[in-house]
Amino acid sequence: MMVPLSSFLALSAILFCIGLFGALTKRNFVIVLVSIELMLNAVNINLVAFSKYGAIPNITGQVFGLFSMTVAAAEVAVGLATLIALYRNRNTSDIRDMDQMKW
Amino acid sequence: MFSYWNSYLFVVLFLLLGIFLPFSSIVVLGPLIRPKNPYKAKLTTYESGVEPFGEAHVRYNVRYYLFALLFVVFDVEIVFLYPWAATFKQLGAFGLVEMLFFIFMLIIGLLYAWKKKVLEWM
Amino acid sequence: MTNSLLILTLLPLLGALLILFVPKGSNGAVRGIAFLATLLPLILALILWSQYDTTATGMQFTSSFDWIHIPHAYADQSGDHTLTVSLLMGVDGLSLPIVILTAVISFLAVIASWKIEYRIKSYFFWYLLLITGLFGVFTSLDAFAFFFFLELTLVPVYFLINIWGGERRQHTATKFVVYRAIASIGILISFIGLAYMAAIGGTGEISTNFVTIGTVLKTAANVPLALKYGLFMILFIAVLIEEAFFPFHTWLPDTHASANPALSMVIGGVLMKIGAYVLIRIGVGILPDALAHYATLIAVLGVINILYGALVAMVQKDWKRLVAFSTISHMGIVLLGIAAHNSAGIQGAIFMIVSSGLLSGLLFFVLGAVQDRTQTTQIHELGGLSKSMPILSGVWLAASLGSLGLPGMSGFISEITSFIGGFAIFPVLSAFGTLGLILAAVYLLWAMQRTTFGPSRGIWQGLDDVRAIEYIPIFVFLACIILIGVYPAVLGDVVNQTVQTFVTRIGG
Amino acid sequence: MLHWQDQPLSLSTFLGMVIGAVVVLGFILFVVMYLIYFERKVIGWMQNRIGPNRVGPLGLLQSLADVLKLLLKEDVIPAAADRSLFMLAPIIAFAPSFMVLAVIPFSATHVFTAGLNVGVLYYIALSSMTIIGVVLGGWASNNKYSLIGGMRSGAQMVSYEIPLGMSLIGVVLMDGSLNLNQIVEQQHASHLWNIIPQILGFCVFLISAVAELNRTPFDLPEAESELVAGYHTEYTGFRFAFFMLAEYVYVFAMSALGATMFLGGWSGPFLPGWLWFGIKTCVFIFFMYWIRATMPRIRGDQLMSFSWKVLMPLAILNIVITAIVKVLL
Amino acid sequence: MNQPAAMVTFHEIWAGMAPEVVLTGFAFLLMVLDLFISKESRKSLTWLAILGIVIAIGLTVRQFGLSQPVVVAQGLYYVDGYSSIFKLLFLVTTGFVLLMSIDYNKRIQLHIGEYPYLLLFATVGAMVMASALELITLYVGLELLSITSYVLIALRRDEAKSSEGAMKYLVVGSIASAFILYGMSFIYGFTGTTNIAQASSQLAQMWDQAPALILMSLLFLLIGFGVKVSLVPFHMWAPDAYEGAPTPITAFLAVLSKAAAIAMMVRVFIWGYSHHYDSWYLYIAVIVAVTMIVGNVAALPQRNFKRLMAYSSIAQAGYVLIPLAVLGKATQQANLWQGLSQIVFYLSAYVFMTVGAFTVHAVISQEVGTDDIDGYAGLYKRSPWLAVCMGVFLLSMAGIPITSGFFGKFYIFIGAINFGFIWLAAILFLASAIAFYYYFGVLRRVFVREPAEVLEGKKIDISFGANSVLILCVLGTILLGVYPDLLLNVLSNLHWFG
Repeated sequence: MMVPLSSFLALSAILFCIGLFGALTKRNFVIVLVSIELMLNAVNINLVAFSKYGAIPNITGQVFGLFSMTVAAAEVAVGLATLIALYRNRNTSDIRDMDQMKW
Repeated sequence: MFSYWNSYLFVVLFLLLGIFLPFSSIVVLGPLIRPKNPYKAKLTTYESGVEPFGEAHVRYNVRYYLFALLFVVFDVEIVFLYPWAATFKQLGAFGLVEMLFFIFMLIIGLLYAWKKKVLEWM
Repeated sequence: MTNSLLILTLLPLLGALLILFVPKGSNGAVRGIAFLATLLPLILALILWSQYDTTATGMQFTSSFDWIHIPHAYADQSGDHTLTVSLLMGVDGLSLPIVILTAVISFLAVIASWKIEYRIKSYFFWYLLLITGLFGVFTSLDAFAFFFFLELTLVPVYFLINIWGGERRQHTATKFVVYRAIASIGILISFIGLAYMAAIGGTGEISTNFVTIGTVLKTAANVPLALKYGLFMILFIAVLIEEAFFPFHTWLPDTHASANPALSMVIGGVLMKIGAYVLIRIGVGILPDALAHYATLIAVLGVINILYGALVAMVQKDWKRLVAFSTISHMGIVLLGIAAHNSAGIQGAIFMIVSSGLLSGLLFFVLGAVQDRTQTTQIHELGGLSKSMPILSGVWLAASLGSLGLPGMSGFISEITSFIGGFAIFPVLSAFGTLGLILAAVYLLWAMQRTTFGPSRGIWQGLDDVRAIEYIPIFVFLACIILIGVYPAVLGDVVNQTVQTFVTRIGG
Repeated sequence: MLHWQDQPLSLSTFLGMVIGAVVVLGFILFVVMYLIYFERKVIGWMQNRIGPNRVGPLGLLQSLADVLKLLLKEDVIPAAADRSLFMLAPIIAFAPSFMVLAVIPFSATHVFTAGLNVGVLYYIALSSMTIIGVVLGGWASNNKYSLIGGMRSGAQMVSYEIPLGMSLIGVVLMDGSLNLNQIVEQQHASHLWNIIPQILGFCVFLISAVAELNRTPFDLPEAESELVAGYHTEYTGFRFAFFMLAEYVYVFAMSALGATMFLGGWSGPFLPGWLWFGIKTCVFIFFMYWIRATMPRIRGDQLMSFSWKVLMPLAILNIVITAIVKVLL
Repeated sequence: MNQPAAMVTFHEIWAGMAPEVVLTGFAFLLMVLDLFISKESRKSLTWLAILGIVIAIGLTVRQFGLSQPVVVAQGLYYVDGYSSIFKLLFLVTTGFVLLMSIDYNKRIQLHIGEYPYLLLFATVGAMVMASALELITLYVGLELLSITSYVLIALRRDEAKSSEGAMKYLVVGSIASAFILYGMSFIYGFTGTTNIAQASSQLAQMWDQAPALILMSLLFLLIGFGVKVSLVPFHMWAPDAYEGAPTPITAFLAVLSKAAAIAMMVRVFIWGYSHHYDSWYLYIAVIVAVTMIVGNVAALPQRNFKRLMAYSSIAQAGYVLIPLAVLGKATQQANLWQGLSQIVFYLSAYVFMTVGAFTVHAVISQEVGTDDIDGYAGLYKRSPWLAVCMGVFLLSMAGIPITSGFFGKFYIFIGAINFGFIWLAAILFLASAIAFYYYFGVLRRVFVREPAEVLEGKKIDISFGANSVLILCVLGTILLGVYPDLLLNVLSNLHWFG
């Protein structure tokens, strides 16, 4: 019952790419945040997979994953708070409307 | 060692069953035995007997967001407390002091939300 | 006398700082400070001249301060070297005449700007800063210090043009800065290259000291020639820009057209001579083999400049632009002299630098005086000025004659020496070059004829002639020009020994 | 075959697992039916009524009849609803509620239990996922009542999740493990149920659990009188049934968790483990019925601030005290 | 399999992390105080924060002379000369930002309670970034800085631009974090450790077996760091974030978060990957070259001072990272010290000139009510002192002698030449030449133009805080320019990596 490391890495890479794609192309801000979250979780898969099947398996990867989860949560919290502030000023969460500043 | 894999396999079975049951009964079994007669009036949104008006996705109170934010922050802190609690015996007094610092910061966070009147529900 | 060059350089800076503390409104004090801050260096420079040992070779009046220690500047197998940049100053037969020229012109330009009222404090602040930079450039023997002072001249000129200039001043100021900035990139690159060449050719120590680099490269055989050629080419292009040589000359006429007369004196008289100075100091003094390699190219460019400057000057409508192009033509002669890299050529080049500085200084002074009275320097608007201001017109004529190389004036001796040097190496090219002298006579005399003589225009009646204070510059300029013209040894003695050193360096 | 826990994986062990899982599923469906029946009965008795008594003897088949009725009802999806999310929401709500049962140690033999090392974390994590189903259901209905009901449920569940999770940390500290089996075994070995040293944590747990389940007195999200029915206003037929099912599975699961964490799970004298476990779970369940029958609904602002301002500090206090005592002892 | 948890003692923590501990303590103190004191007395919180900074500076200086690096928790945290000098830069910057905001906050209603302690937290994050060897610690430090920055940018809640800038930075910054994490996860996976110092040798071995994988991890890190340092083509957030933020925070972003990201980037790349320097330095060199050119060219059409400075600071980041690229051809240990000296020297110059320029801007933009560079018209007439300050700072950025910017560029320049990177050196100067154009554009407004009629004769009052920042910055800019030995001596005696 062994799943090879490479499949975890592939899964993580796919998730990362999906997340990146979403973060760069989606218009709704909340979806962008979700996409970013997806990228970070892809990394977590990587970390946990390495922690079990890496060159030198040890627990550090899982600890790392825990930290990255926490930090991601904080990031999303700030993101949502900013979104609320923005929504109050602008009445939109569409990223295309954020064009007050252009050069 | 076997127990480790078996346990997770068991969990996966639960997941499959958990999805299978509603899926089979709603999507597969349901249409065979229940009537289906939709018409326009039936499909209108329920609004206590009057015609629905306005946008249903109303702007709800911003407090919901605030509580969601608070939840995210504090729930994640709990994630750190669990491993600490599980290995508390090995960590000893140093672990205690470290975690007291952590909890102290948690309390400051709570105090902050309290003082800034985030915890009041209007 | 040890620190006199440093004092000379820092005196204007001191003046500039003092001006900052003068209370608003006391214009007299500001003028006084500026006067003293340029007069004292002039006196000091003259003392140095009298003390200069014309028989000795090498640098004189040297002084040195360790300034910056750059750790690990150069580390390889031979070790970890700290680069020490020092404020090394000294003069030889090449730089002393130019330092004196700078002192003279800067002093006279203060007098020329006596009547400036608008934001006088700032004006003299920037002006004195500029003079410090110029003194620093000609006295520094350290590449870093040289570059430091070179860059220091950039900002003051920008503001002097931009605030006190004439038409299209913003455009001109920006153009000036951009051209000079690009030129300084080239100079910096070549300097750093020189510093590392010193390391390659010598003991592994890098050095920014011109003298050390020169000594090392003289004997070093292991410096690749291609490197020398490449560096020289970069330096040469930078010099072309710096000195407003064709095809990089366009900033100069614009600058003169926009700048106020006093600034024009400094730019035309001193600032644009930096390029020629660098070319002699580095090209002839340190990289003679590269210079020899490119001599033909340089000579061709020199002749092109002589002819181009003269031809374009012929079609100018504005006296200022005319003088600017005539200066370009003069500097072409300098280039030809340098390209010849023989005793006469280099001596002629140095003479030409000084002479052209004095002549264009005087011309711009006169133009300033005229503009002050008539509000224009357009040739076709002027006319018959000799009626209303005979003395000024006379001086003007004298300056023009000097400029076209009338015997007895400094222009003649300079040109003739340069061309003697040129004919020895590039007879055909030099022959073409002499055409420029004829053209110079044509455009200068023609322009003079149209402005000073001919029918007098009514509006120019009643303009006053030379004012009391204007006699000082006129007298000084003419005295210098004629002194060099009739007794060239006064300059030649100083220059001679250094030129001999250069020539032996080339030969050896 | 049924003891698949420590066997190498083979077809027979796998079959054992499948059987175990299906048994749990059948069991829980049966339990839920009678949870509903007893709720009505118990509250009926408490309020001096009879409760359901028509279908079958003593009305025992009443719930079955209700289920059949729901199965035969037409499945209406409002035209304005977000179709796919509307259909997905009940599944999202139900699946985790069933999944949490995987780690509950029903008896000492662990036939039906996955011995996850992170059991407590697993439970907490999975149970939060139901919130998503609830909020989604409210949102997808495109109905004002549903939306507000869904949001309220979300806010409430989210708020009480924190003290709930924190109250369990005390137990984890006591037993030094996140594995529910080991937690029970520890209690069994030390002959001390966690409810005694962890009485503060237990109180917090109990209150949060009731609130987490959206039950009276914390049933604001479904307040019929204010919000029609909350997030499931627009749901009919079996989709509605699965929301209900999820709710009652949670009632059972939460009670089972409480029994495991605080009351020693299957451990107890004389009687077999599964019976002890059943009794303890029933005590919890009965407590909830009891509260429902006696307590009035509290106000919205009280609801929220109670969680953050009272339960949360108490839970933190409990952790600190437990940790300090653990070190000192 | 499970190594025992690294035990740390409190003594060790205090010995290594005293400044961070003190700052964190002050931050929490401020946080609690802010909740309980009245609105009027909140101004004193800023002073308290400055006190904290001063104490932390003292503690950092105490660590300075150590020839042996202090290692906390078996390499988790590493206090050496390199980190100390960067920490000093961060602390000085934060001190300046706090000083200049005292008055700024009075006029523009920021939530000044949060303001000082968020700044302190961000500074702690930056300090951690300079010192951490452990990828997890590094990441936490990075995010501490980033997340507080997002909040600080969005602090003007009623200003749509403010939230918008924060939002953009947040999205791009979070993506960058994900990239950094992804790269880090590979380092961990290949080596089984999250300590860069320990990972390095294993990475070196791995490189020979699977160069593509290691290079990939490096490139992921490069992209992530590129965003944080705002290198082209990852710079798009910077102008918006700079414009949206309150001016002191713009200064903070432009200086501190950039310097911190550079500190982290240089340490990670040199410690983790220097064994195969020659296979990746070109990536850095190209990015740096593009950054210098694009940054300066994009600055040309800007009319908004903050955007102009944003692009200019993008270009400056390019200059600063030249040593990192050219070290690829280094042969000696001393070359490395030189490269680091160059980076630190330029950053020090950058601190003074950029913070100074933003201080002037903070004063002017409040006076004029706009960020447009036309607000500077005739500044010389209105306030010669401010005009001279601005002149010094801008000239320094343009790299004119007697200012620190000149020597900083020169120093980097000789480094590039030293290793034969003539093309990079040429681009450096070409880019500076382009930059002249827009710096002089502002200078022309300051010195040449006439002030707008409404403003003519109106006195500009400069608060005590802003004035002291200006004096210090002008002094710093000129002293480092005229006598760079002041700093060079310190740098040459520094035990960089212990």
